[in-house]
Amino acid sequence: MSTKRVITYAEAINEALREEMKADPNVILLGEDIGAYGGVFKVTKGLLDEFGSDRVIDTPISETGFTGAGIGAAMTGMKPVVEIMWVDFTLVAMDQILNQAAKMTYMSGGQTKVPLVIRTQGGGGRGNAAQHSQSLETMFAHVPGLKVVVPSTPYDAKGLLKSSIREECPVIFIEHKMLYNQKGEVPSEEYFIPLGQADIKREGKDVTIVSLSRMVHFCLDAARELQNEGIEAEVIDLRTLVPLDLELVKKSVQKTHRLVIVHEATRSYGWGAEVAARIQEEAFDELDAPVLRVGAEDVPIPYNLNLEKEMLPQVRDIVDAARNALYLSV
Amino acid sequence: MSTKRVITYAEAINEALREEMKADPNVILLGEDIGAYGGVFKVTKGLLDEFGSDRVIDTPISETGFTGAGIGAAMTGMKPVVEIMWVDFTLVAMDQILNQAAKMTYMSGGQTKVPLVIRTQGGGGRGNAAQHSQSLETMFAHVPGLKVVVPSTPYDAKGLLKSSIREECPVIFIEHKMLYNQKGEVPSEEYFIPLGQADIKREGKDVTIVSLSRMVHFCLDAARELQNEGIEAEVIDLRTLVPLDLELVKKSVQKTHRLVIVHEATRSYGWGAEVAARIQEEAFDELDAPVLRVGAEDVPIPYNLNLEKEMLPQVRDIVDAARNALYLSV
Amino acid sequence: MGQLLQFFELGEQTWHGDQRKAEEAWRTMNLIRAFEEKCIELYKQGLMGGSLHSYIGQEAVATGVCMNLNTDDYITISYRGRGQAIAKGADPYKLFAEMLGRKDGYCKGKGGPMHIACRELGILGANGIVGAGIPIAVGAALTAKNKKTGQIALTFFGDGATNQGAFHEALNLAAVLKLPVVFVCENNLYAEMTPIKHSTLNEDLAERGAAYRIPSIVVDGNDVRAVHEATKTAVDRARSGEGPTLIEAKTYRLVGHMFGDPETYRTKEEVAEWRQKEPIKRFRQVCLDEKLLDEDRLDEIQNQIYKEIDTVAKRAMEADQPGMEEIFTDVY
Amino acid sequence: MGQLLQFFELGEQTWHGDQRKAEEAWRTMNLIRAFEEKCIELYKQGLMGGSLHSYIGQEAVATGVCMNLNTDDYITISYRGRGQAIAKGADPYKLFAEMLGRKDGYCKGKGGPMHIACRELGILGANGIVGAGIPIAVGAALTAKNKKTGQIALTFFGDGATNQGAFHEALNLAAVLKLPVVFVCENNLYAEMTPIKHSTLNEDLAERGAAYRIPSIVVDGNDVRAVHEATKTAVDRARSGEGPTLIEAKTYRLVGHMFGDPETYRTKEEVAEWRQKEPIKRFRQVCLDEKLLDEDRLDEIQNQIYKEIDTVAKRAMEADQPGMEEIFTDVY
Ligand SMILES: Cc1ncc(C[n+]2csc(CCOP(=O)(O)OP(=O)(O)O)c2C)c(N)n1
Ligand SMILES: Cc1ncc(C[n+]2csc(CCOP(=O)(O)OP(=O)(O)O)c2C)c(N)n1
Ligand SMILES: [Mg+2]
Ligand SMILES: [Mg+2]
Repeated sequence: MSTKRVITYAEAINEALREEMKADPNVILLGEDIGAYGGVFKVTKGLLDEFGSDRVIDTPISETGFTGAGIGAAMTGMKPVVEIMWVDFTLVAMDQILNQAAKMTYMSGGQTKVPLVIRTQGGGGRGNAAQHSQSLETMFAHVPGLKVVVPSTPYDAKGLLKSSIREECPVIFIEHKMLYNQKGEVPSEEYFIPLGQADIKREGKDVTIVSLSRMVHFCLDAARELQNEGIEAEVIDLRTLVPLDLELVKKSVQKTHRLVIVHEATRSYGWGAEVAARIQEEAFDELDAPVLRVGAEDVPIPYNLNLEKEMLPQVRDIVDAARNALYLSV
Repeated sequence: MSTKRVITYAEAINEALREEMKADPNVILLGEDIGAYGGVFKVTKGLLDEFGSDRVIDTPISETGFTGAGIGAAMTGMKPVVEIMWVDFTLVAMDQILNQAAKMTYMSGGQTKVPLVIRTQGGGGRGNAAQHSQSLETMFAHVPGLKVVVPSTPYDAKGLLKSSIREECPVIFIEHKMLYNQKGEVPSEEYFIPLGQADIKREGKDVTIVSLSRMVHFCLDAARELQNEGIEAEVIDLRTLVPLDLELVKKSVQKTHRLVIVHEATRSYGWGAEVAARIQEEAFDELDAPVLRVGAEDVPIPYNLNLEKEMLPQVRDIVDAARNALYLSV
Repeated sequence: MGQLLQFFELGEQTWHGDQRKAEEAWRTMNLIRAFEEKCIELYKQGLMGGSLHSYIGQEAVATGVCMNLNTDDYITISYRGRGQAIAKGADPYKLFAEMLGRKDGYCKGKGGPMHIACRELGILGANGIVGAGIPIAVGAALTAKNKKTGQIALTFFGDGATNQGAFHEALNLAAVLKLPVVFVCENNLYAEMTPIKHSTLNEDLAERGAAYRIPSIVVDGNDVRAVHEATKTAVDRARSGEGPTLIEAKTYRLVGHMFGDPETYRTKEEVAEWRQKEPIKRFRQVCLDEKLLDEDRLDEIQNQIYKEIDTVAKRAMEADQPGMEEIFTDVY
Repeated sequence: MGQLLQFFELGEQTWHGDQRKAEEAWRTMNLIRAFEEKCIELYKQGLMGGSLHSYIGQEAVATGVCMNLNTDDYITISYRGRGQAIAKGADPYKLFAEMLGRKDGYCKGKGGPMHIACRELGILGANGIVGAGIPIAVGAALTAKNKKTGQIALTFFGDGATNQGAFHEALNLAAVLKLPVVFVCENNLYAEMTPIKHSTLNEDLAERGAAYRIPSIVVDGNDVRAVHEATKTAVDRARSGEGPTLIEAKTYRLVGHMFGDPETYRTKEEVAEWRQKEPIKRFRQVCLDEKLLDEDRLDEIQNQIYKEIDTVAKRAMEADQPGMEEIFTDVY
């Protein structure tokens, strides 16, 4: 990075939108309260004033309607960025996302491209309870035809969103509600981060920890604790689930021979299972210990903040898992 | 089984519905074309005549509406069995299934039970293309609060459906379109199969093959081919994904030391990953080879029958995987 | 379709001399207001998680509607649902405890502000998903019809919810099956920060009920008597097997969509104007004008409620947290 | 809402002396019929996968509607969508090839009967999910409005689709954004095996358009001229920036919902009655009565079409299967 400049994750996303809207008049925004109000998380602040109501469109509360409209607009020459306010609400629009957007190009034999980005946010941590705290990225990753981006820092969020908007296929871009105010360095020069490149957020040689979104920060905290015990953890941020950069994970495992996967999604049938399955499939002989997973407990998310905290992965759980992977008693 | 009686999978399901409706006046059916017409797959044949239109309710094409109504009815004393004609259409009702049915008991602190069964059918094999051939069981398994049943034979279908209707929680019961006409022995005596018990469909000592639904039959065919080569495969039918009977799989792996998982769902981020991850986590030292997975290619399902066949798992793929797991050249 | 749409007008004799009703309404509206004000205090103190969606200004709707309901009638509500829960008879202590995530809460602290439920009172549950409670209420009505219990189901939702597919599907289903359900749309003019007039062309949302051939009534939602009477027709229709009714209660929320909302989307003048028409102030005047309750009685009840709410909230603040084992209960 | 609902009546002068129009309509309707009949033949021979949903009986709708559209106007259609595709100008060879899953098909054999699409003709795609194509068309209209291209979007769907949430959300969105889109509801009286009158109380589904304050027109869907004229108004409105219109075309499918449907849900008499009113027979009479086309010309065109369809189908049957590598293309 050539310029030291510190902005928040929300600001970084806002910048990405602004830059892409400037660069391409076909980029339009659709969503609830994104116009004059600037979005409930302030991500679209100022964009209505700058680009007008033809390009920043406040919609009725009808996620199926406006996601579908986003798909239709994308098929005919626009590049819509649709905001679904919480990832939990994608469930009211799931047919449009999984049966329409994801399959349109294939079903048409490649005639139709759907350059659509669905921005949404997920995750727990503030007592929003069962219907406003989920981490649903695995569902989108399981259905072929979508790319799935889940950024952890302002830098990544900006660079990945700009790339997402330039993709020719539908992209699900899942932000994390607890990261919006998090700050980080973002250069003022334009840059892009291609989808499908994981990032080593910390180097280490003893154990590999793979994660994404908010959990990356928990993993980094865990790595610092582990360092105090003389354990050097390598922290890899997948950044995108589709495409999945398994190569980087494999390379790291070839060095550390131990792997811990951490996600905020429900543990069972979550994406961590896929990474574990792939690594043991493709690097079986490299593993000195089973691949371990840290995920949310298999229950809906409780409102009570203590309960919520306990059921979501915490730094302590990651440290314990890493120690387990090293066969150290916990 | 005390009585030799052979009926189809569709008939077995029909019997389960009839018996449970007789046993409990609170059992009602909701769905499209299930009444006079008897359902597009003939599963509800004769039930309208027997139980009347108060209990067999033809609905408008509105899966969100009638699934939601099923939930409300379940919460207030009925035991609705809702038919969503194709599993692909659950996507238009996903909020009701995953945000409402699955979470209601938890959110209410246990005050409300939702004894609802959602019957649906999935899978490919007859050229129904991308929006009518999916295997979406993993999505339901990933969200806590639902039980997920995916039967492979008339016997299992009947016994599992009867148990599902007697559960106090929402159950997703996914039939397979290619199995409806498949015949099997079903006793005339009443019986139940509890959820959460996998079933060894064939014993063997050399390699464990885990599957469910239609793929179980493919696995059995593969086992027969393997037998010709002197390989004895053990075929386990999970029958339910939630609860997951991992113990039986582990026990088998302790014997065979090799595991192949087979599903018709898209390979990536499918349920096979969970089973693989769990087994390597919990039985790492038992494994003499990586756990291998056979699943559909990571693409939408093409219409052309040759292409569809090639992209879905076939007996040959299972045989190859088993040989691979035994380090035999394919 | 014309006859299906009705604009409710208050008869001159409504509640004439009915002190019992007046006292009940006054009590409930004040209880809701006091509860909601206290919640804001608690929220400001950082004692709650999530977001807080206040019902202040809409008290006449919950009150007028629920005065028609029996304890065993079913309701579904939304994240903005404590008002209706109180009107349905919920215990403020258990409500506060739930707001604070405590063990004594209706949902043991696991549901929270957006998911209030109370089985014994027929409160099937509040919903965080806009519109999602509507089909659920239709299902409860199906049970009532099927079991011939004489119960009815009633669902509260906002103006914005009428734009959701779930609304459409639920209303049509109820119409076709002729179910004993009442749809109460609380039109407070805004869906979050978006004026409803920007997201539909309908002047009256009741038109949307009529579109399914459901009799639909527009009523002044800040007049508790009008709400009560209009809903009575609907509840009677439902109970006597004549099918669903939609009520559009025109009202206004006097505070932000949620705590912290800067309310940049509306003018101070607009809010001030609605403050003049706010339901508690208005009903006080009605009580005085119609000699239903005198100044002293009104104040006495009000003061007593505020005191009670204070006490109850304090008690809830001291209630236990749920045990960690609760994470794993109530999943299936 | 009254003025929003209109029952279209054919003017006496409609198409008077316009042989060109008559020939176009006759040609298109017959092409659709011949194509659909041939598909049934092919399906019976086991040459297709999946299910076959025939358009026989509804030809006047696709034909009359699409006569108003330009090549670059957008349409979305359903699994019952070959009729509309043909009316929009699709090449029967490429259609047959797609039905048969061949490489030369519009979608290289990967889409099949339920997913016909043709980019150059603005056919955005057929949909297997009831109602799902409606919001997609609204999005295409958004593009047209945004880019000020003068294009419009039009979507075909069935009576049953009006019960889906997607219908509701899409219509409201189009109304609010005043988009250049035309909603064509082909009311063939049945949704699969369920009579539409069992699943909604509306006598005219056009009421449902009016509910969003969208001008809505009921038209005789078996009269190609009426459909053409009624749609013209709608297309003109859209093109001139006046916003959406809904057309309810009352029609009837003369065959089962899909091939193999035993049609137990309707009487032979009902079908026979509608056979009398079927669009091709009716239009032949109109042509003769109004001296638009004579017997010879009508027969000549018809025979030529049937011959052409025969040839084209044969050619499609000989077309190559797509290569296995096609499994992995066009995913992203
Ligand atoms: C499906 C869905 N979309 C969006 C939201 C976010 N959201 C929460 S409240 C709200 C506004 C609802 O407005 P209205 O129905 O008028 O109810 P009010 O808040 O005014 O009581 C929105 C958009 C949601 N909870 N669910
Ligand atoms: C969401 C959804 N639910 C159910 C179906 C199954 N289905 C296919 S066609 C059909 C009937 C549709 O009726 P209508 O809209 O009147 O169209 P028509 O078939 O008469 O042209 C149904 C229920 C589906 N494809 N999608
Ligand atoms: Mg509102
Ligand atoms: Mg129809």
